[in-house]
Amino acid sequence: MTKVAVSKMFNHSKIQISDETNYLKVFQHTDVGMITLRLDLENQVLKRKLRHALGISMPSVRQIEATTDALLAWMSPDELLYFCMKSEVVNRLNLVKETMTSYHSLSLDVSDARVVFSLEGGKVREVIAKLAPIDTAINSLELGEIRRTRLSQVTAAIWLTEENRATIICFRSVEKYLRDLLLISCKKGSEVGVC
Amino acid sequence: MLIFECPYCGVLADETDLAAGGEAHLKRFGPGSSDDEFEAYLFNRENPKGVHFERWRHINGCGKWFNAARCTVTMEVFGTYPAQTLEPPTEIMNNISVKRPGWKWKEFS
Amino acid sequence: MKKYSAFAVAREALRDHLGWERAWCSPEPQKKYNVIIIGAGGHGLATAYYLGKNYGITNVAILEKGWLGGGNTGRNTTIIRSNYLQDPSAAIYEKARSLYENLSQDLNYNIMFSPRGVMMLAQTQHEIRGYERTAHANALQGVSTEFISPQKVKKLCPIINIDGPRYPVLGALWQPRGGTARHDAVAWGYARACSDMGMHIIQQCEVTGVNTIDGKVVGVETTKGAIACKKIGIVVAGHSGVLADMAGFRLPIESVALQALVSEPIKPCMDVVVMANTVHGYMSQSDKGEMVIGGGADGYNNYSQRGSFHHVEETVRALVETFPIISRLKMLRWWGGIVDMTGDRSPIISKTPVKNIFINCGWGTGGFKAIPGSGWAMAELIAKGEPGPLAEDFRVTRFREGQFIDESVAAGVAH
Amino acid sequence: MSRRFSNKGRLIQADKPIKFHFNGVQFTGYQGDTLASALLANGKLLLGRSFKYHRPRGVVSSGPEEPNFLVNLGKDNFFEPNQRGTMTNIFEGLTATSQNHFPSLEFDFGEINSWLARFLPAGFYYKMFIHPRPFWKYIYEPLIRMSAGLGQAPKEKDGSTYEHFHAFYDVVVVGGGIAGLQTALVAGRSGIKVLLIEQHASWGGRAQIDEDEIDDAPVNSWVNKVLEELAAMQNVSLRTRMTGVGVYDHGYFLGYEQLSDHKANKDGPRHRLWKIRSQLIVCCTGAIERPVSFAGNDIPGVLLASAVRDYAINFGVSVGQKTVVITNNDDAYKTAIFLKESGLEVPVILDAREHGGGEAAARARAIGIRVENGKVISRVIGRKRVRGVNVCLSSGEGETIERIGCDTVAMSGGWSPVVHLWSHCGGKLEWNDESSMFCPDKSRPPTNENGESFVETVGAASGNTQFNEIVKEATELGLSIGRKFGGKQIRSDVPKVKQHVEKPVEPLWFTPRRAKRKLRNKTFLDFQNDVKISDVELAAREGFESVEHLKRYTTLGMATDQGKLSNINGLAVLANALDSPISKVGTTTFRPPYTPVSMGSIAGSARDSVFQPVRMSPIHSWHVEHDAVFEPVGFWRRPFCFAKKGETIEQVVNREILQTRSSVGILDASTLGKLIVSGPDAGKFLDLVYTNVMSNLAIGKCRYGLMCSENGFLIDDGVVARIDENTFLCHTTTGGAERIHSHMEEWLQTEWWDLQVFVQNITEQYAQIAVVGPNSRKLLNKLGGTDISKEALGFMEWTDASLGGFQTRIFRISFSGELSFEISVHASVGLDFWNALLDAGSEYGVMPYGTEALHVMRAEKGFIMIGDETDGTIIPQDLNLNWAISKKKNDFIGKRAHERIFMRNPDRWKLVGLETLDGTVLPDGSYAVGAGRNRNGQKHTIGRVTSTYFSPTLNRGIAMGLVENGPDRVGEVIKFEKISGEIVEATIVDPVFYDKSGSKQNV
Ligand SMILES: Cc1cc2nc3c(=O)[nH]c(=O)nc-3n(C[C@H](O)[C@H](O)[C@H](O)COP(=O)(O)OP(=O)(O)OC[C@H]3O[C@@H](n4cnc5c(N)ncnc54)[C@H](O)[C@@H]3O)c2cc1C
Ligand SMILES: NC(=O)c1ccc[n+]([C@@H]2O[C@H](COP(=O)([O-])OP(=O)(O)OC[C@H]3O[C@@H](n4cnc5c(N)ncnc54)[C@H](O)[C@@H]3O)[C@@H](O)[C@H]2O)c1
Ligand SMILES: Cc1cc2nc3c(=O)[nH]c(=O)nc-3n(C[C@H](O)[C@H](O)[C@H](O)COP(=O)(O)O)c2cc1C
Ligand SMILES: [Zn+2]
Repeated sequence: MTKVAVSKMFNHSKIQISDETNYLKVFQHTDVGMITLRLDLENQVLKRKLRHALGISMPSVRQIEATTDALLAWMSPDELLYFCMKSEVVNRLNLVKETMTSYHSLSLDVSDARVVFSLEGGKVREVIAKLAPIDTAINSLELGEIRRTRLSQVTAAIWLTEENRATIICFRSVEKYLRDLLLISCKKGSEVGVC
Repeated sequence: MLIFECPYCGVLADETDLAAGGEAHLKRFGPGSSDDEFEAYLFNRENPKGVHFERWRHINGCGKWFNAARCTVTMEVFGTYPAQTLEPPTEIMNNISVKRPGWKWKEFS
Repeated sequence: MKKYSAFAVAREALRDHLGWERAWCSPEPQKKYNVIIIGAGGHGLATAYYLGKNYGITNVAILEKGWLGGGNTGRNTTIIRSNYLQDPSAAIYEKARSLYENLSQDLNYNIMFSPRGVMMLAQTQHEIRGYERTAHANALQGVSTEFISPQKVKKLCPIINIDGPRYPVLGALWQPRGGTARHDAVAWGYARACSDMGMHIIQQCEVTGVNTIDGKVVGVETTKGAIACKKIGIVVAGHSGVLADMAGFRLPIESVALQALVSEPIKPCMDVVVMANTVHGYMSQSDKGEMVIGGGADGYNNYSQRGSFHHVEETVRALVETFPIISRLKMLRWWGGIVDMTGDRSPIISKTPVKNIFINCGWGTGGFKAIPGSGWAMAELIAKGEPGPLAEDFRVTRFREGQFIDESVAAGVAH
Repeated sequence: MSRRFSNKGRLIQADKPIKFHFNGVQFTGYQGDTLASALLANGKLLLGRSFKYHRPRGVVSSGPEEPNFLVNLGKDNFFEPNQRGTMTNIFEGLTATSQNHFPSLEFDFGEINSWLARFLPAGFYYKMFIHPRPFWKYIYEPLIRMSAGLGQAPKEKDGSTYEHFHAFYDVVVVGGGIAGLQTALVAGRSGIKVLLIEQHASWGGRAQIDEDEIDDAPVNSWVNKVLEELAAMQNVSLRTRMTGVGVYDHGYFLGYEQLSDHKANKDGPRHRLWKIRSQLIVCCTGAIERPVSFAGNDIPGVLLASAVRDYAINFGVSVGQKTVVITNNDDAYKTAIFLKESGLEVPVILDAREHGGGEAAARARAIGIRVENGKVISRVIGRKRVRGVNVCLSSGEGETIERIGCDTVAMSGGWSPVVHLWSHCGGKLEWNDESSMFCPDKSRPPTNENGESFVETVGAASGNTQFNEIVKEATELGLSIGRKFGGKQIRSDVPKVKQHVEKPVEPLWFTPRRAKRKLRNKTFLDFQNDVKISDVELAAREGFESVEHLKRYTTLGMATDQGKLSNINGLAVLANALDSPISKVGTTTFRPPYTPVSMGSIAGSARDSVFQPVRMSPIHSWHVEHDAVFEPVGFWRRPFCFAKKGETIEQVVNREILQTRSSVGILDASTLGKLIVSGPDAGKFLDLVYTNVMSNLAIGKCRYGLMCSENGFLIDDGVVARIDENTFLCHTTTGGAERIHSHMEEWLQTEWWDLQVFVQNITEQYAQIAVVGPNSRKLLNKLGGTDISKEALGFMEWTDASLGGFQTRIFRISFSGELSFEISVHASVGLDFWNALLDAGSEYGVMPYGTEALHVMRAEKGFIMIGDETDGTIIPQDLNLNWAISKKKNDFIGKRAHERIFMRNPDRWKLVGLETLDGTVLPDGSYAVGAGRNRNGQKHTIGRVTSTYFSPTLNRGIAMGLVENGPDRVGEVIKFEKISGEIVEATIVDPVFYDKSGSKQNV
């Protein structure tokens, strides 16, 4: 298995929303900056330029790349999602725009359009499996792999950069729904015990 | 409960991560076309009992449209491929020929 | 034909019920018939029945590939209502409903039409407006409906949670003489009456080809051999596309699976039919006690009579929210049917490009309620060769003309 | 009388007594007991009433196939009807009541039906209750319905919770008998991912009861050893109390896990529904014993032979003291032998086979049991309890040769493999004459997405009843599975077992073979639904020859056990009546679920706060605190209005409108869709998507646009702003954001994929607030930071600006006809900005308004609303929006559709304004009537109301509507008909009621 870089950025500004009735720790993250990048991911020249500008490797299909203060996720054949501290968004966005300016591309600040949760504990894969129709086993949802799917009734993206810790993003308007859902799904007494 | 491989993400996507989009390889008839052509294009959809080519969108995933070749009786999937093409890949057509000799769908066979 | 009555049952009881005749005959096909109806579902059988009853045409064969009534007629949730929005729909569904009122007597077969009332819940402002519009339209169409208050909803159906936090019930469109009927009995009753008129119902006889000469039909090929005829009525629901293909024309039809389920039987707790369209579910209680539940259709073409699980999940989820007491009931059985969906979700009763072939299809998710009316109109079309007033608007050319009959506009789904 | 053996039974924990209530009486059982075993141990045999005839019934089986012993279980929020007593483990405090009787189980008025049975044959209701017609509704149907149902309907909301779980396996092995354990063990050793499930609380299946040894040890210890090895495997999961309930296309499998039904403590989820994808499903589901059809076979005390044995061995319960065994196979001898060896009486074994049984028969005789070959029961004596049997010749008509006293009958008519899961997804069956079973036809298996077989069967489920063959089949399959799914090469030996030599089963469809009609009238096939042999014969006589017709006519197999006991016997009787082979008659369709599944588990955790997502705007919390009355719009909640104490809704709406029109109001418009369309071809693309031209829109400007479907109908509208050369911002309706985004993606990806365009939905990134009213500019100027004068920011222009320190984008667009600014800010500061506006506007009395005020104000201006003026059947031309349909463009989505004859029809109903003569509000949804009736006798209509409101601004009712040739008939009075038939007259007017010149918005 390839070694996956772990970003420190999700260690800041996290608020625990679970309590002792939950068997996982559930956090909500604030201050996460997010930039959507739309571009032709077949374009190696542009990708190289972006890598230089942002100082982060370009993820291959379904991968997520990390540096200490940023993440870059593959979202679709023509979309990446860049995570950084929220205070950095304006700078980075300008940088990206500048880099991509002569190409057919689009970059937008979407920091407020999404919310970020994370789960910590021994059974994160199990709890995700309660909600998402995907195989969360390690050989299927590998470390450093991002999976876009649904959590019960809303779309979301999920990844683990280290075992026992999953990060989840969903749209802002359904923040409360997903928060309630995550907390219900890891209520003590509902452990499944397999995966 | 169907499952398809998204040709963009490479994952097996559960039906609940997808949206069905009906007949693939539609040829659009716009202004200037005859009533016959327009009616056939918009309403008279292929509805075969057997091999069918259809569109799906990986709606909760990468958001991309892809095509699938599927049997409407057994649900067997002969292959999936990106929607940006005018005809199914030969490989998939050959696969169907092996499994459903004599098949025919619109101008393909 | 021996008449059915309580007296007859009592008489037979004294001789161990040995005297009952066959409900319908199972003859071998003749070489030739005046009219062949393909498909012995409710619509096909009713067409044959009214051909005989209204037009005296009895040299008729009804060909069925499986067992009669085994298509969607035998697997639907039996809701009967006529509170449709558009005039042509209201006309044919109300014709059907009013024929249902006397169908048991007409057929001398108890089809258990149960006009217990159908309500369609309004759970958003938009739905209120849609149903108020329908109620107004119905008044002009001679269909008796009203828009009722949440309190009346609760009174008519005490097990509904009318003030659920998410979708409180804001009212309902109520058709007091809508209801249900015993679906199998409808097929059997018509079959018995057709057989009694001398028509031939030929089961296990699949039509495999349609023979035409000069654009005119002359007969069919079947698994029991070729049969000649002067006219054909194709009434095969989910298989309409397959038959049209044999006859050499195309239809604006796609076949998809629609699912239904029943709970284990419980003592009566619900005396009306409830449809909750915002949350996509509907439910009634059968005379045997099961809760009969229907839900959404798959989005993909399918001929397998099995659907995908998530529709059932969505339906049951919605109904548990609407009727909290059903959470601890158990699902007993769950099945699917292949429904024929047209471009505007309304049916087709029409001439076709082939002379003397007539088509009746596209009833999709909601044609059980239409069986008598559809048979009536289809019989007229076949007998006269031209559509009568009930069928006229349902011609297949409406798609090319752009004159749709769209019922989804009143916030409704068609069941 | 039944009683408990001193050694208690293998599943009983004798040191853990448990108290429970049945029909109000307290009983004691032990940990490990089922409700059935505990009541049997307490001497209770009459446990239920049948559905149709209310006949007294006792338990017949020991498993999920039980048709008779169903109870109402629990109380209040935990009440559940139709719970199988054979599958319910008792716990402290359990309460249950029997079902379907009045006034009591012992004395039930409904039993009158039983005496009238001859008048109530199969399908009697189709032939009766026809005349007189009104009687059906008022007398007959109520009578029929009164007798409907078994258990009571719950009264309360469910107190339990449920959840789902998605899981993926190489192999799911269903059934934890010998076949399942061995298959899972061998497959598991190869390292592939295996799930093994068992519906019962304990492992091992029948072999522990029926067999002697395996690998030279008692079966029990072998089972434990295997379980230990399985439990140690990381790649194998084991679950008990989990039933495989359904197999679906593409390897989808539903598992139903019951977590707390057996516990007094109801914490945690009650059920967990597993949604599994598996490459292979191996059904090791065993077989179910068939009853024997003889008169009186439904009397309490007649049980399946295997059940009698189960109760004795598993629970230490003897059903009776004196048991007659009737069988057509060797297996049932085990029951007799065990009972006899336990010191109970077995007066006789009646073996229907002329030549009797094999080794087992010899053993029985050796311990002194009388065995009679070629003899059967002609009828059972007794009513609420077996008192004896009449014995007759198997081949005869039923003349009694002998009466034998007994209190129990153990019957075995052979076994039926549990092939349900094999069949759910299309696996076919074949009739095996030798074993008299429908077995899986392995040449026609269900197939998955690759067209490959994905269900297997092993053991009794394959129709294999020989122990040695079962272990061999399981081992071989386990090995081949391991290979198939890329497991390690392993060696696993076939366990050594001893196989007794058995004589083959001989079919015994009813006894005696030429039973007289009188006997057949008393012989039950479907116990719950009271279907008798005579009913099946009647159906055949009446032409219900298809087994599916038979089922529906007689209700055979439609009860809660779904014919697990009755189906094969029933169709054999049908085959006999039709004189055709069983193989030709076939079975009815097997459908999920295998055993009933709670609705709660299907809904899963989706209830209360997570029933459905609620989408909230960034300002939602403020709305909640300020008494907003919410309205659902899709999953969004939008404030309908902001109520103050003591106001009616009408008063609130009027206040909000008057304030806005006279001074300033603000609206949370965040839910409106915002799509960025960007790229070199963006203008070209939008020209195809909108009916009007967008490509020539100047940067900094806004334009109202319409979108049609390819079928020509109006699907959405909104204002488009040009951001830069390559970028447009398209506003959609609230419901339109996702829908129109998808619409654009669909066209881009599947039709015009050569266009260089990206579409991004940024709706949620922003809070958008409309500041509306003559004082809106003043209010904004108070915030300061940007010149928003008419000169600097004209009508239909936008700008990026700083306002009161907020980074904003201001659009000068108006949906109310007033001077209006729609301002977007990042969602995270949306609430702050909202508050800033409220602060700054306090001197103008600023107040928020909701969607209703918005609707009224736009109607006053004659602006259309998607969903009100449109309903999916409306083209822009109907709404006089021709000005927004480009004549220049060669193509746009919907253009070709507009050319069709009906769309060009000049008589289409068109948009107009409507004013009642008396100033009242036109009834919503009402139609205008013309003269006469249409060809179907319906009143002729010439128009309808699309929006209708009381306008506080004009102090009268105003409406918009679609009217035949409407625009040409301005000034004409037309008639609208209320539901009551009352007529309301209205004048056709221009739809713009307020500020026709537009002078108010353009300042
Ligand atoms: C789950 C479900 C729920 C529904 N709920 C309702 C409801 O509540 N209310 C309502 O009004 N409607 C409902 N419907 C719709 C209703 O069931 C159908 O519209 C109606 O039964 C159609 O009747 P039919 O006679 O046209 O078709 P069918 O009953 O399907 O009959 C068509 C017959 O044609 C036969 N056939 C096909 N091909 C051939 C061939 N080549 N040769 C010979 N025979 C052939 C078939 O075997 C079949 O028997 C529901 C449908 C389903 C599936
Ligand atoms: N001699 C005979 O006539 C005869 C007949 C039948 C069985 N048998 C004996 O029975 C044994 C058969 O072994 P086997 O392992 O094949 O069957 P089994 O009956 O021992 O085991 C099947 C297991 O599957 C479980 N099961 C069934 N359906 C299920 C579902 N849907 N979900 C979860 N669990 C389910 C059952 O509870 C049972 O424990 C052998 O000992 C055999 O000799 C003998
Ligand atoms: C209104 C209605 C009520 C039903 N009630 C029952 C029932 O009580 N028990 C049962 O087993 N099946 C019931 N069914 C389902 C049928 O058994 C059967 O599944 C359905 O007709 C589809 O046929 P198929 O499963 O053979 O394909 C009912 C079906 C309908 C349409
Ligand atoms: Zn994808």
